[in-house]
Amino acid sequence: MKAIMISGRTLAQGAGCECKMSPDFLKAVSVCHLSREDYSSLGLSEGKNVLLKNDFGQAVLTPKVDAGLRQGMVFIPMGPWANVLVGPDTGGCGTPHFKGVEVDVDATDAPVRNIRDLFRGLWRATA
Amino acid sequence: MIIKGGIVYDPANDVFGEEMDLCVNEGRIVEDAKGEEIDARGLLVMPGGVDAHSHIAGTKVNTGRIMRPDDARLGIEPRSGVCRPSTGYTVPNCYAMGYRYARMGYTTVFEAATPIIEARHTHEELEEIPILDKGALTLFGNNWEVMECVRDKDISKLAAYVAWGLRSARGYGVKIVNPGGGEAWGFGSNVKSLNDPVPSFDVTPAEIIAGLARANEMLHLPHSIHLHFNNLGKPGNYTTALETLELLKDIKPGRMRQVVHVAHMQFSAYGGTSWRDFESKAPVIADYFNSHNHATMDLGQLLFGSATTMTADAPLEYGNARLTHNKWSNHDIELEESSGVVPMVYFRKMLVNAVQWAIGLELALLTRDPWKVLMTTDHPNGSPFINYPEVIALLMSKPKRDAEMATLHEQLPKRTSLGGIERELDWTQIAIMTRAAPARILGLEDKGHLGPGADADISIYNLRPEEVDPSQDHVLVKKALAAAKYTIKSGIVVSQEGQILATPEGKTFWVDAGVPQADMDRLMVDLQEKFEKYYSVRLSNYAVQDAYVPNPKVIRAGIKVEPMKEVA
Amino acid sequence: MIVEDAICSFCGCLCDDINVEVEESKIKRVKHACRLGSSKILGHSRIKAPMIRRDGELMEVSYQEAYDRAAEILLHAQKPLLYGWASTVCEAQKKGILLAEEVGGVLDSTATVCHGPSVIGIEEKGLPGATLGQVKNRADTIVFWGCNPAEAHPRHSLRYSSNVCGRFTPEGREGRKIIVVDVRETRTSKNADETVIIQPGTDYEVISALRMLVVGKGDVVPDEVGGVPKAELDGLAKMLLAARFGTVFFGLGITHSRGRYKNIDNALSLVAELNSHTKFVIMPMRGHYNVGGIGQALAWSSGFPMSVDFTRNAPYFNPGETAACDLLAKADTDAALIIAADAASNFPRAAVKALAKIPVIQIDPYENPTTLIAEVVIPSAIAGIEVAGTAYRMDGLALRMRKLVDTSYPSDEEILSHILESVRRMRAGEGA
Amino acid sequence: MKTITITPLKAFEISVEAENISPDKLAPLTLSQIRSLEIWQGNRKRKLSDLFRAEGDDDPAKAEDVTITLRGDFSRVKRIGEGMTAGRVEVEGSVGMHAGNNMKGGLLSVRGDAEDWLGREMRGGRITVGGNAGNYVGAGYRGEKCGMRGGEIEVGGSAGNYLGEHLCGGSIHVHGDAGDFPGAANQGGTIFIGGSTYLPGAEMTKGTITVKGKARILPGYQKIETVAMDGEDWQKYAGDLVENGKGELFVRVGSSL
Repeated sequence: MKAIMISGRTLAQGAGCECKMSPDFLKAVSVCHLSREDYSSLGLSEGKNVLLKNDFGQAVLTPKVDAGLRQGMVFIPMGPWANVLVGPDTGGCGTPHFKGVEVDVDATDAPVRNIRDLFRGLWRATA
Repeated sequence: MIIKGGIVYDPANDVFGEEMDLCVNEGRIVEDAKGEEIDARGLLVMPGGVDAHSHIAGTKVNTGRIMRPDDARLGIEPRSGVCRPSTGYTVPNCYAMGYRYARMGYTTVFEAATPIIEARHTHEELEEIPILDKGALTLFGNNWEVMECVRDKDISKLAAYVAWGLRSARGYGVKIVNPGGGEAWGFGSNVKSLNDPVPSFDVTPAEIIAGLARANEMLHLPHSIHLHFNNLGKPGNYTTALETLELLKDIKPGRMRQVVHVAHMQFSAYGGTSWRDFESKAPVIADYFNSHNHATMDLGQLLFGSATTMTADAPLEYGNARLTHNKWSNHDIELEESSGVVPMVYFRKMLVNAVQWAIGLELALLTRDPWKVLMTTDHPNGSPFINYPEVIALLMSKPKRDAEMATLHEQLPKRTSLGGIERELDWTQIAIMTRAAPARILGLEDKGHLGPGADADISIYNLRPEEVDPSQDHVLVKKALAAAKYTIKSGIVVSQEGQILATPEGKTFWVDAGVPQADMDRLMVDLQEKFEKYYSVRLSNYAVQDAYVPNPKVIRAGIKVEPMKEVA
Repeated sequence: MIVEDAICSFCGCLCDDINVEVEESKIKRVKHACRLGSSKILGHSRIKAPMIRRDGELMEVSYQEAYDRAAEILLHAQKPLLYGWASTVCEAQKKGILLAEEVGGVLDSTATVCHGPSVIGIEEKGLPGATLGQVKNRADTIVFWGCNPAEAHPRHSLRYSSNVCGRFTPEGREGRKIIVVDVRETRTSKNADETVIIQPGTDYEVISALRMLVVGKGDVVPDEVGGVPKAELDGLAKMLLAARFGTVFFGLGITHSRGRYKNIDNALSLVAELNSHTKFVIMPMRGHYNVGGIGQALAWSSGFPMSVDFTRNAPYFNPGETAACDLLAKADTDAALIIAADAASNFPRAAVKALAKIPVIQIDPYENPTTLIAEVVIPSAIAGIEVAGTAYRMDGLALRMRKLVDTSYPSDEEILSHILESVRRMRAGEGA
Repeated sequence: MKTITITPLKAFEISVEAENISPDKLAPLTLSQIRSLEIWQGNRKRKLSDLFRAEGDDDPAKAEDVTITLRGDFSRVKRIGEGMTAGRVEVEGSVGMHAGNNMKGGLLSVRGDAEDWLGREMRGGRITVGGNAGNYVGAGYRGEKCGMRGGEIEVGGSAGNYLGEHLCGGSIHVHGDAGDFPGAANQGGTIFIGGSTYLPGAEMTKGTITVKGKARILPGYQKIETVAMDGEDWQKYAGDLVENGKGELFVRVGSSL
């Protein structure tokens, strides 16, 4: 399913952003909010995760219904998982395009990566 | 240190161009001393310059920087020697403020307007400005507590509030800007005249001004009230100026000085009914100053080119923005003030700008007593302070004035008397208007003069007053004043031939005025209620802490302190 | 003992009515703070000691070793990036600016991934604003555009905006019209009288439509703009015109979306125009508690508020060229000092990869993803809790944070001073 | 004629600032003087010969008689041709940011691509780019009311965002697409976009923008009539009425979103 991703603050994300290595932070930001319609049309249910993909990368997140969202839109709390899907180009003004990012959304059984795993092997990676 | 053989102009000590040596020891002028000698034979020597009205630090100034990267990139000088980088033309960064004033021989500068709640920001920037001694005037003209005290005719509580406000802001004097208008601007309107009541406060600008003037004198503050008139910048506003001056003539000063200092008089000496028939009323204003002794003024001279208008007169700035289609910053400040910032350019071929240019010079030349007139450009409203040499050269040279007028709008002679004024100021009068008078008007005993005990702030210029005729050699005058041969601050040579050699930290003056405890207690009842119900910050987090004034110079004042003796 | 009127060091509200109970230099209880403030003040686990990465593993070292290694990295770099600054006090920021000047680096703040576009918009149009207390005492109409204070600035409505009472707003929430404009419903929109949902990335067009309606040129406006029917936009325009004192608070909803600084540029013009009909002000909802401070300190020191390149001994400003994400996207920086911010979490992945390829020095109290890619890690005292200092609220007001408890950790300012000493010593050594 | 050929000695990681490479600067200099010109890479001040090989004529000449050929990858070399008033700069590959900024005359031709701020604050002269151009082609500096005031820029490929922002005069011709907000705050210049774009002419007060491909139109633009030009039908718009703008926007019929 094609969708528009926006990332932003949530209370839980804010409360955990000074302890990002903790499980609380992981739980708070490795989620993907979807509209009720999209949640059901993707066949998501307890235990199923959601895979988001675009040209910049891909992320596996825990799906969550958000009544405030319209169909075709997904919301991810700001943080390392959301930013996997954000491109580096700033369009000339210095600020990346964090909101309104095109993504492909599908159900998946793959697990959510924890934060250390997300950054493993990055230090001085030649690839 | 001994400065040998200079031609010294120290009008406060009746020295008018005498060849004499000056001795300096431990940062002060002394009778005699030994050590390093500076050869100033035949050169013009004056006390360090004192600027009593300049926007150099605080929220307005930084707003000007943030909204004008186009201005910041104009004056960029790389870091070198003891200097950090300089930037900006109309709104320099902190370091350029110190270096550029020092290069011109200025050693003391006062920030013209600081709201109490934002004084912490002002002091953070003052602390970052090198070399200069400084202070900040504190805004009271649109303050809820002030207006309520004036409404209730409770002058002693008003005096207690002024004392408390100065201490909270670590401020030096009482600044009043478009009294009542800033509060009316809270809902988008303004006050139209001295007797136009302020909405929701049942008090008029006239009452606010008179009330604050009385409180100022009750507290024997070193400086008088420092007043930016209502209707500033509007054609025909000279009547408001005269009415306001008349209002204050019977108030008894608490010290041997003026009762009111008028800020940037030029912007309030306007005749005509609209920008079409706009004309100068400088002669009428100068007459008033010549026939009364309770008021002094600074010019607020306008020069052609780029400027940045920034003032606590927010409705004026909104008008400027609409008139010029320029970007507009506004900043309403809870319970205390409002302000605005708008970039501006003044053009030779614009009749309005040409008349504004002429008005400043007329005021200086038509007012007989130089002790009543300070040479300023209300930096950066009229022009950046680095253009002071241009203003001085114009005041000293009729030929230069005529040459400049020839390049301006041809209708100018019909709107101003400048063309017919022959007077040319001499070095004594210039020394008064840029050194002795600002120090006296501010009440700075150790500044603006070179008598024994004074701060060793000295400026020495590459100009031989005995040989140079400022009227003809105005180009040389302007060049010499732009970069002093030596600028000495507190006994240290800080600048030589325009190059900064040392960047010592300056002192910050503030006034601690004592008031009867009973009045302070009554005041605190009001303030506790205001902080509980209206302010967005707590009373305990409001006042500026000691950490922000690491080099204080505290001047005592207050109800009980008897008035000071006549200053020199 | 209870520290009263402490100032919270989390978000741009800078609430200054927090009571903190301290026993034997430990914070026991926090009163009046929201969930965000309490979690920060109550504290989290800290990095224990300085570390330097050898063969891929972070090994504990002395502070002096860490300072010297950091100085070495900065000295050898041709274009070091000094990034972050938003969660420390101005006293440390000033030292950082001096360090950037002396090592010839580029200094940028978290604004570059937050309200940087608002700064550029202000450079185009200026900022018709006010302090939060002015809004508290006068605002009868408040628009929250592209922001969600209920989750990002929880006590904003209680202390400054929707629900607070003031001199001319005695009825508080009842006397106000609250309007939310966003691409989704949020906790904030639940407390609103009107909610206008627009399509993502159409803020600029919607604002232009409002400007047309406000000046009476509604006939030109198409029937639908940004997915919103013209009638609804017309209603919104009328609400704005009916305000006695209107306020627009805007957030990352419009700085991060398509249009970036143009959206703010347009919103500033809308508010300026509204001032010829009524009284209106506008204010950015600054995220970090002192992102305002680095903007002010950098402006009074270098003339520019962010993204300042000192490589050629003088400040050069040009977001899009000198901003942190630009340098990393183009691999145009060869070392980075990340202080009081977590670049690895908040930058796009490609920028983080570029960051991981160059030597990174981290100065922060807490372990976070930036630690995982850092070569030198220097734990610091927590500014605003263990270190007093100045911070600037979202409306530009300066307050002094109190020191609540003692600590053995050095402050950010001390760390930066030591690094600067090492830089100067090494440079003198090299020069000799 | 005086020709100078400059070639990078290696690929640059940290970008280079080469405002000294312009006909006006090189015209009076001998080859050895050219080789010792000041060039900055990050915070290192270098000589030109540290980073480039310079060959060509030795004798001094006037700027209009100078041709500089830049061979190799100059995509990370900024400010080439800054402030040039005459002469030619031929870039065989790509060129870095701020190429031809503050240009007053002469020709800057780039066979490859150009980075952001091509021809910033241009006054006169001509710039041609065979490939694509970045953001802010012919735009101004942050906070300025005026960007490009004169001269011509032609881009064979596509251009990035904010094309000709604050355009006060001169013309920009892009054969391909243009990014977001071309011609913002246009006060009297001319822009032609061969491909598609997004929200052209925001707050335009004067000047003309023509879009041959698709364009999302701002609410402040009023449809006037369709006109025939170069054998095509074009929808004419007047705006931007949010600024009482007297600008003209032409979009080829059948191609607006």
